[in-house]
Amino acid sequence: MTDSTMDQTNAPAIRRESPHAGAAAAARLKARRRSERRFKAYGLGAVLLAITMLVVLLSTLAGQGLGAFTQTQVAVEVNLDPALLDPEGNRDLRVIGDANYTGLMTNIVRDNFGATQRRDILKSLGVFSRDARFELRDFVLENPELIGTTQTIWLTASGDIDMLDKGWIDRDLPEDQRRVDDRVLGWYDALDAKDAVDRAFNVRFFTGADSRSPELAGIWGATVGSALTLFICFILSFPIGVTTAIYLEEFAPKNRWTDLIEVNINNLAAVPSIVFGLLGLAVFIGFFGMPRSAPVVGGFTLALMTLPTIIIATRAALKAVPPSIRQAAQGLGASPVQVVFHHVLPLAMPGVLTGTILGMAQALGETAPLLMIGMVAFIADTPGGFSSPATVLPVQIFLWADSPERAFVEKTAAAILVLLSFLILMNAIAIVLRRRFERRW
Amino acid sequence: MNSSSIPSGAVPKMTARKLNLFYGEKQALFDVDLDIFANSVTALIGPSGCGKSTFLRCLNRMNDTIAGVRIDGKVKLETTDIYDRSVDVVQLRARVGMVFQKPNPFPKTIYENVAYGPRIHGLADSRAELDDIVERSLKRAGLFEEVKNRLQEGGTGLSGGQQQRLCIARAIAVDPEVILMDEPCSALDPIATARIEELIDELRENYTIAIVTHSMQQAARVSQRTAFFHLGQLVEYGDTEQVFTNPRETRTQDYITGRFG
Amino acid sequence: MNSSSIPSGAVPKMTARKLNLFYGEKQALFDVDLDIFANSVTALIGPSGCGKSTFLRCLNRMNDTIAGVRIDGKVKLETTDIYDRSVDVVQLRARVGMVFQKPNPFPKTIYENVAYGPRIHGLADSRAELDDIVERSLKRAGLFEEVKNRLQEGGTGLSGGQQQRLCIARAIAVDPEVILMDEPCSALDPIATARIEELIDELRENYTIAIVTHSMQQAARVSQRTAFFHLGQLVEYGDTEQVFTNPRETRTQDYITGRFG
Amino acid sequence: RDQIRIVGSSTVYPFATAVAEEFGKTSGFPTPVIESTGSGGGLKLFCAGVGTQFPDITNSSRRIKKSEVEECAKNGATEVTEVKIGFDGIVLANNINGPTMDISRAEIWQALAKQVPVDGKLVDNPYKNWNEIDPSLPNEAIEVLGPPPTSGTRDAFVELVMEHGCEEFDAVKAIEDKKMRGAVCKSMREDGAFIEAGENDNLIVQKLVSTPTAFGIFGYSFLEENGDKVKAATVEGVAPEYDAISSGEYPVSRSMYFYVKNAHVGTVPGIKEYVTEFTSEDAFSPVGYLAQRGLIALPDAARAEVAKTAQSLTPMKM
Amino acid sequence: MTVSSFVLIVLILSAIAFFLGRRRSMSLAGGKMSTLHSRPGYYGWYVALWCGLPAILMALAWIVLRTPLINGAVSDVIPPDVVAAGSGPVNLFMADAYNLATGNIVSREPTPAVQEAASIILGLTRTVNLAFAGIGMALALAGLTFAYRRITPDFRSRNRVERILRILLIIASTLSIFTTIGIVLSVLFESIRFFQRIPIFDFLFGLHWSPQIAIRADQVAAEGSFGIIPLFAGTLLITFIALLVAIPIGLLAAIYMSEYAGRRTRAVAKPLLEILAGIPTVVYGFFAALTVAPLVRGFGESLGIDAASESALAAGLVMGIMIIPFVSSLTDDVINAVPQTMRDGSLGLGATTSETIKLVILPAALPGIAAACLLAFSRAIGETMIVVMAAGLAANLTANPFEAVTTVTVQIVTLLVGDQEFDSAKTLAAFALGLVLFVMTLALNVVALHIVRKYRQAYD
Ligand SMILES: Nc1ncnc2c1ncn2[C@@H]1O[C@H](COP(=O)(O)OP(=O)(O)OP(=O)(O)O)[C@@H](O)[C@H]1O
Ligand SMILES: Nc1ncnc2c1ncn2[C@@H]1O[C@H](COP(=O)(O)OP(=O)(O)OP(=O)(O)O)[C@@H](O)[C@H]1O
Ligand SMILES: [Mg+2]
Ligand SMILES: [Mg+2]
Ligand SMILES: O=P([O-])([O-])[O-]
Repeated sequence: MTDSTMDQTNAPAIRRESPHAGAAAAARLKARRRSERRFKAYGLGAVLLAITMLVVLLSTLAGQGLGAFTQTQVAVEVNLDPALLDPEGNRDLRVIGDANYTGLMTNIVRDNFGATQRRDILKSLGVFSRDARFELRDFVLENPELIGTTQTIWLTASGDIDMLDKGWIDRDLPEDQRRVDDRVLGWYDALDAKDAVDRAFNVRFFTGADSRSPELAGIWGATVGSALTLFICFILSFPIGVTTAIYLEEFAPKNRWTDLIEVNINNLAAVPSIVFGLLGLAVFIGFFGMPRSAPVVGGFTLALMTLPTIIIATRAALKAVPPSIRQAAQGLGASPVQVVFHHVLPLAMPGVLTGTILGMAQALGETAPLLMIGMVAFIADTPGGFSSPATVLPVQIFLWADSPERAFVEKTAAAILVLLSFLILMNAIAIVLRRRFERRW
Repeated sequence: MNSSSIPSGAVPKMTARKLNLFYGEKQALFDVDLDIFANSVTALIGPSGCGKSTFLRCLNRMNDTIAGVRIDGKVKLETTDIYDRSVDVVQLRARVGMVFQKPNPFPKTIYENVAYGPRIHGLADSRAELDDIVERSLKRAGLFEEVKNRLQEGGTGLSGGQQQRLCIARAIAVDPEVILMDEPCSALDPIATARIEELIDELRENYTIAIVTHSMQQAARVSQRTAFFHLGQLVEYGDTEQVFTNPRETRTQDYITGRFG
Repeated sequence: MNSSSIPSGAVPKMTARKLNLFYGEKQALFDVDLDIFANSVTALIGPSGCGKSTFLRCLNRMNDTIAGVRIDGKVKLETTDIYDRSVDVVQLRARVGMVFQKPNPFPKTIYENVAYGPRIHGLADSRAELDDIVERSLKRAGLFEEVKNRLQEGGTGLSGGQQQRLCIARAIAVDPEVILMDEPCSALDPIATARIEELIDELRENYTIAIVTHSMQQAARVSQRTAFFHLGQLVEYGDTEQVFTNPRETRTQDYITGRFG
Repeated sequence: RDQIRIVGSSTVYPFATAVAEEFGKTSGFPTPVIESTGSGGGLKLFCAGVGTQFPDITNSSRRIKKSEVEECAKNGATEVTEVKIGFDGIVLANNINGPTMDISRAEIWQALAKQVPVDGKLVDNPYKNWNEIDPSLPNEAIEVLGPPPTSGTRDAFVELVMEHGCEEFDAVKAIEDKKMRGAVCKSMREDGAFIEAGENDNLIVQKLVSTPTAFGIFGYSFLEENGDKVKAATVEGVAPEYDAISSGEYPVSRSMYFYVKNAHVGTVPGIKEYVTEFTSEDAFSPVGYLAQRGLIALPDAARAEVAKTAQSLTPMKM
Repeated sequence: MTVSSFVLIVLILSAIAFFLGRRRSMSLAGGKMSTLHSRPGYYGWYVALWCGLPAILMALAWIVLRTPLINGAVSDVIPPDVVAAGSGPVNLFMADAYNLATGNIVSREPTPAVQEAASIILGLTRTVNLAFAGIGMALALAGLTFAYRRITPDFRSRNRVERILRILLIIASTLSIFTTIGIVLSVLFESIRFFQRIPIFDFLFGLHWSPQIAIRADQVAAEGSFGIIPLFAGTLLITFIALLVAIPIGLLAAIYMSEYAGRRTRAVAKPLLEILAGIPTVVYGFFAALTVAPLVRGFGESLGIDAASESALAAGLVMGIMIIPFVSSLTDDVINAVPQTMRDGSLGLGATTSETIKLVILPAALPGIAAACLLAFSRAIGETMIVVMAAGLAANLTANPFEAVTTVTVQIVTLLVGDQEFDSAKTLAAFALGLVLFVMTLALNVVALHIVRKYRQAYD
């Protein structure tokens, strides 16, 4: 293409100019190399950008949510008054259990904070969690021999104190703009001064179920609910999705009918998830009489929603398997079913698993359809089975995010972190499997 | 085609009658009538693109798998019309095995490649028996020595010729009655070619073989009957001797005498 | 190898020195020293699996694309070490073209398959020029007549031999300085083979050619120099005449005289 | 089924759940399951029939409608007890650093209505800044984040503020056609000055933090909880404070209710006890735990009355 | 016996049947498996399927028929005055009878008729259950014996099993059809009711969406306030922005991961990106509303554009991030499945990696990529929370991404979960919106299918 003759010096035999050697070629090559670098940089940029987004989101969440893994506690002196706890003095655990611990709490705030007026008592009780009385009860039931003595006991602090201790409440604000007024602040400071305020790992958060009190609220109930729901969702959507895809891609005659099914499935993916909720309500609860708020129904409904994702991904993966591999197997007398299950499906497995990962991730994060079938609910007990009332992690997050109490902000973020850990755990198997199935040919 | 050239007494294992094949609009085979005789080797020769592979693939219905293919006419395996609706293509392909023109090993280990057929057809009752079949097949295809230490490595990591022999081993491991080979030696060196030709000769005693080849010498060496295709038509078919020494058609003559492969 | 056999006056276009190649643990080439001379055809022969393709792929760094390949030694194109970090493999591969052992047409039309190279290298300034390059390349590969009416159909719908010629056309359309051909005629009938051999002969005037072949006759017919590989080693390398008539090594002798392909 | 099932309003949800939790912890009955479905959705489920597959109680941030009572009766739920639990104040608030505002309902209507009278004629709302309505109002662009038309809060806001506010204008009163007048009173402007935000009040608070010039409409409990971030405008001179709302002095507040299906009492264990807990002084009085959650208690006399009818499960009449 | 314990027993029986069938075929073969037509496992499956399937079908019939059967029997004892009063009271009567029978809540003092009905129900339930269980068990055993006795060495059990399997596959794939029918049915009737009130023409071509006026029955439902054009415009705008983010980033990320990055990088990056799909949308909503929207507003103002604090751009951008993995992961898989020979062919001609990708690999992987993009598109259409929180609920008819818009899905959700009466035009509108959205996406999918078909390039 050009007339440069510079590298001809030691190659006299070459009579013809190569189009790849001249200056123009070099310029073109330079441009191509530049575009190559640019393209690669775009690719890297895309990956980094997406990961940056993830990191930003995660670090914001971590910044907000890690605090929820600890909980403020307050140490108070308790006079385990026998008159209140065990009036008859025979250490009958039933009597002790039924004693007036609210009264004991009142004694505590009187002794520790000097609160005597009814309003003051109420205010100062607000330093503690509403469950403090049960903590007292449990303490006494465990150590009945201590009745009559004065003990220092660590009690869970209320959400407000927790927020104050973690620095989420600005103490420099004027009193009327603060959640915690000067009196409570004074009590807190006094306690703090004698090292009676401490933060401990928040076991309740990981073992408890929902509560209206942020300091008591836990994520375990919703986690179990999610696990049960997704289990049902998976055992339905995975086999049905994969077999549907296999049928359509490998066996079905290619005609209008299968075109219709194909378009249909693609279209189902675009149906707003709440509509699946309507369907679930009508079919599973209305027609089949399954219970409301139950993981079975949630699982069934989410399975319908997840199916299109799995089917579409599986079909794409099946399509990508080269025909030569199918022919090789057919030529050996493998039946179509054997061709698919022995050769094509294993090669398509990465795509199948990707579809499953995406579909399950979507199912794990979904709230809207669950509203229709009663899973957006306050459920204070950890679900015991597939048909006991349950809620799921995203619903819990949704509900907490909508709560007025400030302390729920960090619980919400922490719950999201738990959900993401759940997601990673759930996907881990699929991801490992996918790597093992990946091969080039 | 001249049907009088069928040796008396010989039984046709497979017969094609008035076979027409279309890839969409394009016709690739025109009224092909051809008998493949049992216990003999039939060579299909002809210029590139004349329809040899297409014809071969008709014999075990591998063309079914290509979209847009339409077939007219009859093909029989012994007495059954293989395009009949009642025929089980799976069984047909187990009886009529195929080695493809482009080697296509499975992305599995070498061992699994060969063991696959016997496994699905239940030809081995034990692992030892299966090992035995694999080893024997690889040996017959002349590949065993080269790969005996790497049976558990991938079949796609073999050289071109090795892949080709692997595919031959894979096909014979199934023990089919008819073996269709589409240029089985194209990627092989003379020694490996000799090994495969020996194999073909050996197989002929019990099996029926059809082979596509571009080498006239090979056709002459291994086949008893030769079919010459041109532009989708079967131009001449007869005893190999006769076709090579005394072709009836000038087109055959021209093709063969232009030889130097 | 005997480097004294290099013809005086001829300039090596490509040189390999102490080339070792490993597929993971497995060594496939052992200390190969070989010069490929400009304006001549070098034939690489040897039994299947001996490393011919591997060596050929080293010459334009196509082995880079295989995971787990490790290369030791030097390969030079004229004076530049092609494994040097500063070398642009893209330019290298444009200058050193390749036809693969297994035909691998793109899933595009026949036209697009051939036009692909010229397009990316900007060899045509206009559509007409591109048409011209495509037509000329197809003609030189002896495929044009067969496909001239279906240039806009898919390249994967061709017969095996047609695909092989398509890949040859695709490679020469780029106008490389060195052309590496891995068994370019394996799927071709004698006539098409003759056409390709003619092409090789014709190309030799301006280009440098290395060809892998299993046909001794072909090697003898088209090449000026022949290299015999065995088990990853270059056993003998010299003028084709000499190698075929008077081989230095007994292994070469044995391989060549076992010939009948 | 051994636990109570409750559905209904998202506004009542925080209070009902607090009661449910206390009830579950102290009574020995299982903790009720409470769904947040919205008042309308809750009533729909509640009135669908009698039997374990239907809820026992529904919460509502408005009174049950006649049509809903009829639907209930049609499906067998003839006896329903109504329990009024307190008030919910609706506040108009902005960033704590933003301007302080005292505004009347008429002015709010002028700021937010789709059409307002100017010189006696109804025209598309021309006001861009608050102080164009009244010079005493801040010189800031009107930007109000409010609930969507599908929510109960919006319903209440329209009824308590908009409908009330518009009546002060002669041009509106002059409209003969009741429907037309209703439309004029209730239509919110759509030119971007009024922004329909979602039902998440926390989000509105957050948005006020990031946009100091904007105002937001939300429930009292969120104001109380976020006193360090937002402050409320006084409406007709009254600040939305506990006592003012409780006494009815603060004009923008609504009542909250729950409804009990009497047919279920005695079969589903604990309904009566739950109602008793809810209407105990410990819970819904001004010093009860619900007040701490932001509930504005009924006046003492009303509470006693409610507790009595509720605990005796006297069916409502309508 | 309950249905579930019945199913369990049948499953156990089938497992036994499997072993029986397999054993019989093996003993018939006498140690020489090649004399069998099919592998022994197929004989096992054959017997197991014959044993299990009829019984399972029976269980299905049981579930479906049980109630109608019992209801039919009870209908005789419903007092005529109840029947005369219409379907409501009849339902109530039946509900009471059932509740009484199961010891449940009853809406009133049970009348003798209800008591009688309850006793019928009690008795019948037992008989019906027994009958079904008995017949089912008999079927299972009969199937087992039948299949077992059919086994001969040349019995084509593989073909039989595969045929059954194929039928099962077909059934699985028709499930999507049933889901579709279910969805259409669940929105159709309410939609029809809606269209009886609001003319369909106004709905489809109205330029104004403002259901606020029609808040209650006693209020005016001003016509023209149910025009869906702004909703669809908003949907398209936001979806377009989201895809504008997700498709380039997703595609490029997939390309980078499969063609440039090392195996290790890829193994980390891909699952990381997939986390993006699992973050609950509330989180994205907060992120969009509190972080991105102010940025967008600031950016708009710096451009001199009057940007709203809620904008299509903020919602679209964040939604785009959410759906990146739908594009990236699926595309990565299909690109990875393109045979290496394709790459070699291109690289061997001196193409750069990027040229190879753009000219050879992407076209070859097109069907998969299209599927991935369609999935992303679908996901964007269906998303609610981000839009509610960041783009608002105001139905503006605008193409300006700095303005607030709303989407069809958002309106469906807010209308459905809002505080509505049962059959207000607003609630019904949600169903009509669902229906129209369904039809529209269907049309889009048909178009997409044809485009993909046209450009598909099959490799081999
Ligand atoms: N990707 C690979 N991974 C591992 N081993 C390989 C790979 N490719 C080739 N080999 C091995 O390297 C050796 C040389 O292979 P090569 O393809 O170079 O042989 P060849 O001389 O071209 O043979 P043929 O004539 O059969 O094509 C063979 O033993 C082969 O099995
Ligand atoms: N899938 C296909 N679609 C369309 N045309 C095809 C297809 N396969 C083959 N053909 C055409 O049919 C004709 C016969 O092809 P076939 O593969 O049978 O040739 P062949 O005789 O095997 O040639 P070769 O020796 O080159 O392999 C050729 O013209 C070819 O281009
Ligand atoms: Mg062929
Ligand atoms: Mg090779
Ligand atoms: O949920 P609400 O009905 O109270 O808005």
